[in-house]
Amino acid sequence: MDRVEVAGVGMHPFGRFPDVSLTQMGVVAVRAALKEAGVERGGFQAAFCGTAYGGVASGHKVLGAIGMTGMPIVDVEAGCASGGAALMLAASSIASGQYETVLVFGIEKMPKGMIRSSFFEPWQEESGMSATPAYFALRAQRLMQTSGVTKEHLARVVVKNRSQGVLNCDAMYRSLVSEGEVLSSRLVCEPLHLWMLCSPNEGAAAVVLTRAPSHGANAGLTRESRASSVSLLAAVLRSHLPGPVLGESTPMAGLVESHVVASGEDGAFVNEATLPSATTLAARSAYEEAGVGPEDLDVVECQDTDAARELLSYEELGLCSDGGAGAFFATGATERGGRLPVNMSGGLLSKGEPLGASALGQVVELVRQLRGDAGDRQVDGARVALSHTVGRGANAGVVILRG
Amino acid sequence: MDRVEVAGVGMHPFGRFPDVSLTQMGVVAVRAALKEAGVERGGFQAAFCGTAYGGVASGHKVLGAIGMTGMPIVDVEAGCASGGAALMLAASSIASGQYETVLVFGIEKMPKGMIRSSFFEPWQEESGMSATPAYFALRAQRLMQTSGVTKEHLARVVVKNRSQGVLNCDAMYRSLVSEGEVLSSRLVCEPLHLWMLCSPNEGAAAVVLTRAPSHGANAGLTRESRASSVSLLAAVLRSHLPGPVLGESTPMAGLVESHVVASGEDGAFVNEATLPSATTLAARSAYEEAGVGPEDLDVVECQDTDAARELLSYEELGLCSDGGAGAFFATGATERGGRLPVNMSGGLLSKGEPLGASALGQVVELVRQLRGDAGDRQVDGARVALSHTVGRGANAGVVILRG
Amino acid sequence: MTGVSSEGPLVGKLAQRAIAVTAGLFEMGDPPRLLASSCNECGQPHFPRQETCPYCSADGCTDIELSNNGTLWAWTAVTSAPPGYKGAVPYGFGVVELPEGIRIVTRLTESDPARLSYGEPVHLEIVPVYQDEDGRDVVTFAFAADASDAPVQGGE
Amino acid sequence: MTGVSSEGPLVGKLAQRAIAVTAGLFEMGDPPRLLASSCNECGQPHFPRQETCPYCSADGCTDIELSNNGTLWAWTAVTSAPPGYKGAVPYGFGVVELPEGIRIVTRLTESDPARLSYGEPVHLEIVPVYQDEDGRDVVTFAFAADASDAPVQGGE
Ligand SMILES: [Zn+2]
Ligand SMILES: [Zn+2]
Repeated sequence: MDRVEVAGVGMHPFGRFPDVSLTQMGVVAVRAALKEAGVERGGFQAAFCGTAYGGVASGHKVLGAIGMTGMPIVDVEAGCASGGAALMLAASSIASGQYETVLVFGIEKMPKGMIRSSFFEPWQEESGMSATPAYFALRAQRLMQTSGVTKEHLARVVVKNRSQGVLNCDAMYRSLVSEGEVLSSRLVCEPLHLWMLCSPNEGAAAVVLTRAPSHGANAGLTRESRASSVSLLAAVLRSHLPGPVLGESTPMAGLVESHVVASGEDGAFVNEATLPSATTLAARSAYEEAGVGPEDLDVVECQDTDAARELLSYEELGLCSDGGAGAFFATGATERGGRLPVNMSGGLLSKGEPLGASALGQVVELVRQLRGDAGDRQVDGARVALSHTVGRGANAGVVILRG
Repeated sequence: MDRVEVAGVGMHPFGRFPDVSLTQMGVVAVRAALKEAGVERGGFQAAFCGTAYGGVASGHKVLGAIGMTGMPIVDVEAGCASGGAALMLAASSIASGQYETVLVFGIEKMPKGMIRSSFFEPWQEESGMSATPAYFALRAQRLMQTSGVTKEHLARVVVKNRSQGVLNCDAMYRSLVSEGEVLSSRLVCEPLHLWMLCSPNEGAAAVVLTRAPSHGANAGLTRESRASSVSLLAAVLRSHLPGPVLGESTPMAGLVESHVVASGEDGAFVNEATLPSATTLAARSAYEEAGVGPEDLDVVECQDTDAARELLSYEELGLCSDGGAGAFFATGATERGGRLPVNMSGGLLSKGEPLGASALGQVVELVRQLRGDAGDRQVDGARVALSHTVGRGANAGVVILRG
Repeated sequence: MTGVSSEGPLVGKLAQRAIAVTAGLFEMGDPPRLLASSCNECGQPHFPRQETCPYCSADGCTDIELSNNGTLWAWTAVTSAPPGYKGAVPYGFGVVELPEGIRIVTRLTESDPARLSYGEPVHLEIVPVYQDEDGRDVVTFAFAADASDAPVQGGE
Repeated sequence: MTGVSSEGPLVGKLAQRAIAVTAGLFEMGDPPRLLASSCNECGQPHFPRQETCPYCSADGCTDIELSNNGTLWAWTAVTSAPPGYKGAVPYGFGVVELPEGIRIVTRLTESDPARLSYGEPVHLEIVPVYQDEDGRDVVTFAFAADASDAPVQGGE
């Protein structure tokens, strides 16, 4: 497999832009990434566009507006991991030798408020079972029961991420919040208050991937010759295994661990108590592909759809032990200046979540961190970075980058 | 590159099924294809689901219902070519050695009547510029001006395809129509009458692709050992080039051939008069990849969104000369028993068009033809087959199969 | 089934004019029943019913009726109406564990999370969600705490 | 601009209470104008305006106004209202070729295809499509045949 390199990244800020069309946002991000990569028209052989609600031919509209069509253009949907799915497809098409350079972008223009997910059946909506935050809340409550997480921890995740959002001009929320303010924001679904939930919003992000110039076994070591080079070591997408009742797959029922067993990835039966989540499946595979482990990571962007989701991701990604999320967070390890800073972009809690763009927005942040270009948000000496998105499906995308 | 084989195909009939959910239709097609392929849970490493309007996590719902999740599941949108895009991604992931066996399926549940395409801006809708059949009509009118096509030819395309639909239990319309009946059906947009337009509808189709058992240079010749083996020689997706005003990319304006030049696929300028359509780009690439030409084809399924679109496809796919569609059709070459039968499944004019499923529906038909399993529709001795879909974007997918 | 939730039990009060939010999910009898199946191959129960096992992919499942009594495993309350929902807020929402070894995502009749606790015994009820155009109660399934016989109007 | 279409020209009749279907597409003056740009790099005209050239991808375009007179290149009529359309049917629809070397997808004021012919001279008009809630005419651009001064009510 050939080595894949990030040649350029670009963003349209995440936020609300009533006068900017979805296509226009995409154009801004795509042109920025292409410019940074030094790639012109005809310089990429395929394009993947992540979007959940963009509609038919979303990617074509963006590339059509700038006269850059002709190659395969595929719109990719994998819920909140759409951008991760697009990146996975792009990366493997380069690694396998099919293409030299591929454009990946994500775009979204979500309405304000609770997402009316096309995932639910009408009767589920009528029964009040389509309240997405309620599922988040149940997961948060379970995490509080099993992992020593408190409501104060949840509030402090928000404080941590929002304090970084202040430093990110691509973020939607750029003001500091206190623990008390978070806890006194409107209760949405116990234990989640409004500010513990990210806002669906609008934005775009783009990444140009290219085959690394040299193909030798030590190609990964030629970095010295290209100061700003960032390698994509792994881009993995996984779905959930049947069994659990909570998690982003949102079934109506699930099995009890003690009762029986569920099905493993290879079709074999394993005990549900040890059944890995979609995130864990993706992370394990990504670590293996990249040849690194959680202990090698310097900076992480993970899915903070809600504050508890960030803490759960710590466990699922192996950043801490199972059941250890609360204690791990309490050490301050994931704070700015901690051992493994998480969501230094401000996270989705600061940036908001334009579904199709959010995963690539993480990658943009991490590439800037690995290049030392993250300005006030810079994590000193960051060398290895991980991006994680997970969403409805379930879909989980994990990307590992090395500067 | 490894050789890719079709291990199994399955369908849910195309039609209108108010009591069957999108997910249920997908389950029927997927299970049929897996059964035919002898592939069980854990037996495929990735799944691609083509759908245009299915909504978030459409593919996951299908695989979740039958407990077959865990692998990457990607929903793919490329308008009417969504299934072609999904097949392209699946085929290249096998050819490149990434996966051994991949499930591809397409599902759709379209409402009756004119599609409210998310492609158009509100002002275009308000201005009356979102009437999809009107664009088809303009293209038909141009074809009548340039390619010797008459309204009678258009009617006879419908007669040809509907006469095959009678023989296909997966088709929606299964009654014979006469030329006179077609011409006296309601005028939608001159020159297109109602029966010359396919109906958006519902359905699902699935294909299991797998790496061919032997990897030698002559692997394609080991067919004797597997009587029902069908090889996928090429699955290509392309988008449009900037320039023309008509075509599935649906711009608001385009350039005049005589005036200037437009941009080629590689970024170079070429004269618009010779500017290939998305279909032509895909076909050329597919022929090259497959090592066959139009003269080698025995049976074709092509996009007959409207009757003129089928005739235009003849030219774009190189089945006849540019400008020769009318004369070629008049020879009867594409009729049952002709030199190159087209749309022996009944085409979309008989089956209807469930966007995400239509391309794979074509592949299902062609695989049956190549296996000699097409029953009353069988084209004797069919060895090489081509499937073609094209739609909004523009996206064009061309698949070449060998029995 | 003697529990009386704060939303009120359905039986004898609404049954005549009640319609289920969808068919095939539950029976409105006395006692009401959730309609589930059990896989002939792996033996796992699943809800709602379907022909193929969502855990092992086998065809062939036997219809079963789930126990009406279980324990509370997770809970919250929804405080503002989600899209497409026509009933009142707040309402309880959670996961109930049944002796068959299955956990069910469900409405809860108790909408104050502070009044519920982990492992608490709960039972099935059919509850009205909203009235349709013809004035009929559209009903769905919910679980109620066994102990909440005489609920206090807590917090309101 | 002396042509009078069957839908009637806008100028002097509706302009006071007319609003454009969207901004930036055309000017409602006398004569009206389509707002286009020309690429500073490749010289190609494009419509509607945008900052990046849709043909060669270059940044930097100059605003131009397209000629109001062209020839008919393709035409049809829409006989039933497409989704989101609030105006009357049938209405003409087609492609007009302008001397700048550009072809425009456009409404046509003539809704009987039989009364039009290839290469026929046409000119730009601004036409009402529907009335908004405040009773104002919502207008868009259309092309009318130069020769159709006194249209017969053909075929109706
Ligand atoms: Zn089973
Ligand atoms: Zn230009």
